[in-house]
Amino acid sequence: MTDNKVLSGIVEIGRGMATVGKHLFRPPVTLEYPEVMPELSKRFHGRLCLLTKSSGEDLCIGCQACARVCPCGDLIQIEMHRDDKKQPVIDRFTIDIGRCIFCGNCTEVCPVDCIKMLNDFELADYSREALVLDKSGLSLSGEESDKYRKEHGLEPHVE
Amino acid sequence: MSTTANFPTTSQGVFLEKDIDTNDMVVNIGPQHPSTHGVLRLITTLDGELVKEIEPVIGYLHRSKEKMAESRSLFQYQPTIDRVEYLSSFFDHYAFVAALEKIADLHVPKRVQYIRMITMELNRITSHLLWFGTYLLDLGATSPMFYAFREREKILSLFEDLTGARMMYNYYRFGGVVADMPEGWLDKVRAFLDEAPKRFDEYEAIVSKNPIFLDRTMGIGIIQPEVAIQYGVTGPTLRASGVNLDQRKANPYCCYDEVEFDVPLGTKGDCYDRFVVRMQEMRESLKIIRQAVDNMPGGDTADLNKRRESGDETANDVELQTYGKKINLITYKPPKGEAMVTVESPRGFLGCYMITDGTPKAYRIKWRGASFSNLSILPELMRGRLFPDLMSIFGSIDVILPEVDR
Amino acid sequence: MSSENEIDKPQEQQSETVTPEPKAEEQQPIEPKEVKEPVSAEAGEAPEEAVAEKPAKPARKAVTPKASAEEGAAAEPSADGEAKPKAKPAAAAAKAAPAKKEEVPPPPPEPGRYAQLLMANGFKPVPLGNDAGGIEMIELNPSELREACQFLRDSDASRFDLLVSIAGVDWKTSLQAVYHLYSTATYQKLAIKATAVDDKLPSVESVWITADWHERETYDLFGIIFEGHHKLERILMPADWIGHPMRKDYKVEDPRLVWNER
Amino acid sequence: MENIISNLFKMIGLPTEVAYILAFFAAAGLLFFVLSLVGQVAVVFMVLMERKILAWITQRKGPNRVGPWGLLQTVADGVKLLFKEDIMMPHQDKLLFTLAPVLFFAPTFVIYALIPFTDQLLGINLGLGLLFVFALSSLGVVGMVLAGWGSNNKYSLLGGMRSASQAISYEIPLVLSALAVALAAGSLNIREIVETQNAGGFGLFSWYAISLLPLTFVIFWISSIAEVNRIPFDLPEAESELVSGYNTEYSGMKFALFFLAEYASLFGMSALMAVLFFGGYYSPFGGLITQNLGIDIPVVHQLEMATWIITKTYIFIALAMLIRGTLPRLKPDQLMGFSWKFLIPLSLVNLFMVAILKMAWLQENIPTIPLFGREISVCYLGTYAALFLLLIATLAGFGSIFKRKVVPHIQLQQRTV
Repeated sequence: MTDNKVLSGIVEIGRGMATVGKHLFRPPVTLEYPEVMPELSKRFHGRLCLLTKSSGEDLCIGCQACARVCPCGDLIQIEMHRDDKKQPVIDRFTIDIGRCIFCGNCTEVCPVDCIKMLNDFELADYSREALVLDKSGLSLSGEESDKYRKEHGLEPHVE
Repeated sequence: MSTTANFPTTSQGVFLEKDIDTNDMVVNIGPQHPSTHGVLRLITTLDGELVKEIEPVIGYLHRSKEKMAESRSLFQYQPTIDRVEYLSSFFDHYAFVAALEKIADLHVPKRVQYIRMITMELNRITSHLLWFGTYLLDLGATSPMFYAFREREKILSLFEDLTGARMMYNYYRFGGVVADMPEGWLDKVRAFLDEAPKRFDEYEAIVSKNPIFLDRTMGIGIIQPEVAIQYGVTGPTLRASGVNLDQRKANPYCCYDEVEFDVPLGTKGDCYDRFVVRMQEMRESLKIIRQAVDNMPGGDTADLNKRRESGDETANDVELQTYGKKINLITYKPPKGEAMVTVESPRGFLGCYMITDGTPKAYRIKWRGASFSNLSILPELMRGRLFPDLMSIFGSIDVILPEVDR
Repeated sequence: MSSENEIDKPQEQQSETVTPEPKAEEQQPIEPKEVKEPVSAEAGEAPEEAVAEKPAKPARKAVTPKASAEEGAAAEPSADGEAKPKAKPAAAAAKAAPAKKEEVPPPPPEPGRYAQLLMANGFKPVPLGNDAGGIEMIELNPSELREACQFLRDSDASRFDLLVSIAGVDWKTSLQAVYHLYSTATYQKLAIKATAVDDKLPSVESVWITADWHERETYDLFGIIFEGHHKLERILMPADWIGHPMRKDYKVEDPRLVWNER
Repeated sequence: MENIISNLFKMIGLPTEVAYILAFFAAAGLLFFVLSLVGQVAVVFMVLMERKILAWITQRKGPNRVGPWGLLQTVADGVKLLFKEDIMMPHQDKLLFTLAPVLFFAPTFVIYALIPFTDQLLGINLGLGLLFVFALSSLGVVGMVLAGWGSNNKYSLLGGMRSASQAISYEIPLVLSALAVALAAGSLNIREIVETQNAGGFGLFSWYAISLLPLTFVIFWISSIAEVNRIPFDLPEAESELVSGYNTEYSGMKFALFFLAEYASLFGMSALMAVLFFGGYYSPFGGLITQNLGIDIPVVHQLEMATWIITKTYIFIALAMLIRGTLPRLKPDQLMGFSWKFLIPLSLVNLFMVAILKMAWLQENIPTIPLFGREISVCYLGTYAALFLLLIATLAGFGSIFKRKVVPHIQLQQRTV
């Protein structure tokens, strides 16, 4: 009787339905997203940001390294000049988040650990122009930068 | 339950003798269709419910990955290869990175190899889980997909902790990985290893002996081993036909020669064998991961860091190094050379053929997608089958379209 | 983009990050397209019958396999099929010449296992040493490609029953197809190279069915015409596409698709 | 009822004839209102219930945004469908394309009129009610075929043709098993069938699902799932093969009609199962609980009856939803084979056995033995036991016909290279 296809079929269908029915009593695993935010890891590849010095000044030295490793072409645009003390001054730093693929290449090559990724993933906006972030939109404040460095185990910035 | 006795069952395709002459109907399945798993177009000639001829038309997802390599430096190109086969992109990366490591003769630390092995096997499980869910969805069962995705999400969370991304990892580097495992990551992997077999049992309880499922898969889409090899079919699809070909055993790469595992083989080569082989492979992958986790050189990260901080010399033996930090990735110029690396991806031989000419760019990168060859056997299998068998057969050879079109 | 180039870059980076534009020319010592040097210049040193007979009429000049083989190194296995040797001594490639001269021409590689096997059975393979991964490479004359493949598939000593891939390579002077073979019986690998004559190669579809799609892809992207293929059509690109995109001289017409080099 | 109304009208002073005519229209209007309300509310609730159950068995939450616990989700969806553009392509057959949803929708809702929700709340009490129900339920297929043809779409055509062949195959076992019920009850009147089940006096044990061979019910159940095109028999709209089958081309309100009608027919079939096999509006303990308790208020009785039948119906609906979450879909050839090679012979055998059972019931002067507190005929028990053995043997016989090795031989090999 065990190899009877009809009977074993009935048993197996019953077993399958019991297994599925068991899940009726298990708690849901999904999150109600806008109210409950998912827990993201520290390494999460989210929106790009620029860390600053503790004093809030620009950390970026305008070396173009991030721009050059970006797989998306001219996504990162940096314009800089040097002041009279030969210190770099960033005139313009824009990132087109709408075209970013969040690969993390730029964060890896940054010699001063300036460009980093946040856990922010809610980037939708109403226009493409709004997704082009400039330096003020990208830069974190000094305290936020210190906090970020502390959380992610980076060396605290020293002048 | 009935059998398909009324209809030709050989894969060679024998047609019924018809009394009434009816017109054939040509149906364009796809490019957008629920069960083509991407954008594939199948020009199907139907006689009633009987498929007379089927012709795959590919290229709707062609993103010219090979052409992109000509304009980007190797490091710049690397994030984009995640998209070659996005369900198991660690394998893409491994093929790419290993080819370059061979050309440049870079030394890869053992700990890195073990991390790569764990991630690749986890990725194999995610890929097979997704296949399991969508295959059952193709056959009409809805809930197994959600169960499979539940476990897949757990692995993706592990990947997120490790790499920062859930699908497009960009984690391997020439001679290393981006960063060592975060603290406590291996414990999370162990927790998953303990839980996963129970879940796999549940999946099998739902489907693997269900009479409807058996009727739809057993004896359907039989691939003879010789035919499979002729068509270049590789991976679980080939092993289900009984060909003992697993590159992890045959040509061990990474550290696969240091772990013990079995290669599940099918006997008949029908859809059901392919199902069982994949389900078994997931369990074998768990076995590999467990061994790799237990024998991780240098131990867990926390220990490693602690030992390094305390000045322990042996901690340096582990030599976890990320070349990403050591060599200048921006202008890294590999020596001239060429290498072909094929890895055993969840779908078969995923190959990267790289020719470098001493510039930061590769002179030529050729991607060999396993699905590309696996898909080419579909017309052979579908000739003379029923229309709904298309979902059984097409699903069981586990084609993913981005890998076909690259 | 143009604004980017005007930015003055920081000093510390300037030294090692040369702009890729000039570098490309410097490092790819490949003979410019418009070189009109006939093949005969090369035929002297590497008389390969089938190739030398044909004057280079079509877009691509036929190039002898030997030429690349001789300079392709055994000690430096990677240098096999590089475009460099085609740098015709006198006429062109002036830039590339000085760099090349310093290199000692390495001895031709020893024939490997499968090259010997083929030689013993009356074929004329040109051994190219091993690639970086240790896979033996052989250059075969197109005229005997199909027979040699058939032999490699059927011979008990080789049994290369799985065609892994066909990779087209554009060496700017010639088109090459690289066949990667695999044996499901012995788990050995082999790479066969064949240089297209007049953009043409024989089809190996009769040897491996899977070559059907692979050859269509190579035809689609490189324009290598596989003679004897039952249906040589485009497979990845749209059917009405003009040109073969993977060729090095392919120009992208749409300005939106042009990659901005940094 | 009639007396009340006529008395009422006599009191007012109208002639009885006018009273009857007015009463007829009033009752018809009321009935229509109640039916459509019950139907719509039931369907709206069922859609939500289906989505919730499918969500719970997959460890999700289900719709929970519109209204409390997502109760208004279906209303929102319906409103969306109402306001959606009704797309019609020039190559479609306009008449058939428009007619199809109506033809599919109307009969399924008319079935509601034949379901006795209580012994009073019954739209039409037809003598041939059961026959009429099956006539209506098979009419819906015409709508599907027309939709498949009128859409001028190849997927739709395949879906429509599949639905036709499926309906032909599965109506036979459906009707044959219902015929067994009619044979046992000795009537085609649906209310009478319910009353007959209750008249047995054994409560649960006199329900036809148990007192008649349970096989009858199983055949009816399987066939009814096929009749309402639900997984595993949802071939006409198999979304992985035929995109959406016969309703691929439909949008807006026309699609909503198909959508509603599918759920309405599921409700109708489930209610029919409760009526034919599970004692309809009576409790599982024989009669009504309130009646047994001595509460003699008609309204309470009516409410209890409605509660019982609705509960039973929704249990079957929930089961159908659980099946939908579990089982894969059959192939057309398996579907046909299952019906023609398995179900139809089985239902014929079943009909024959029920006939024997009926004869055993009709025997008189047979010794009885006490069981469950009742006196049960030995003949009845003996026949029942014999038939059960016969059933097992039949199943085993069918099993050997379709026997195939289930356990695959997958060998695990350790490679030695």
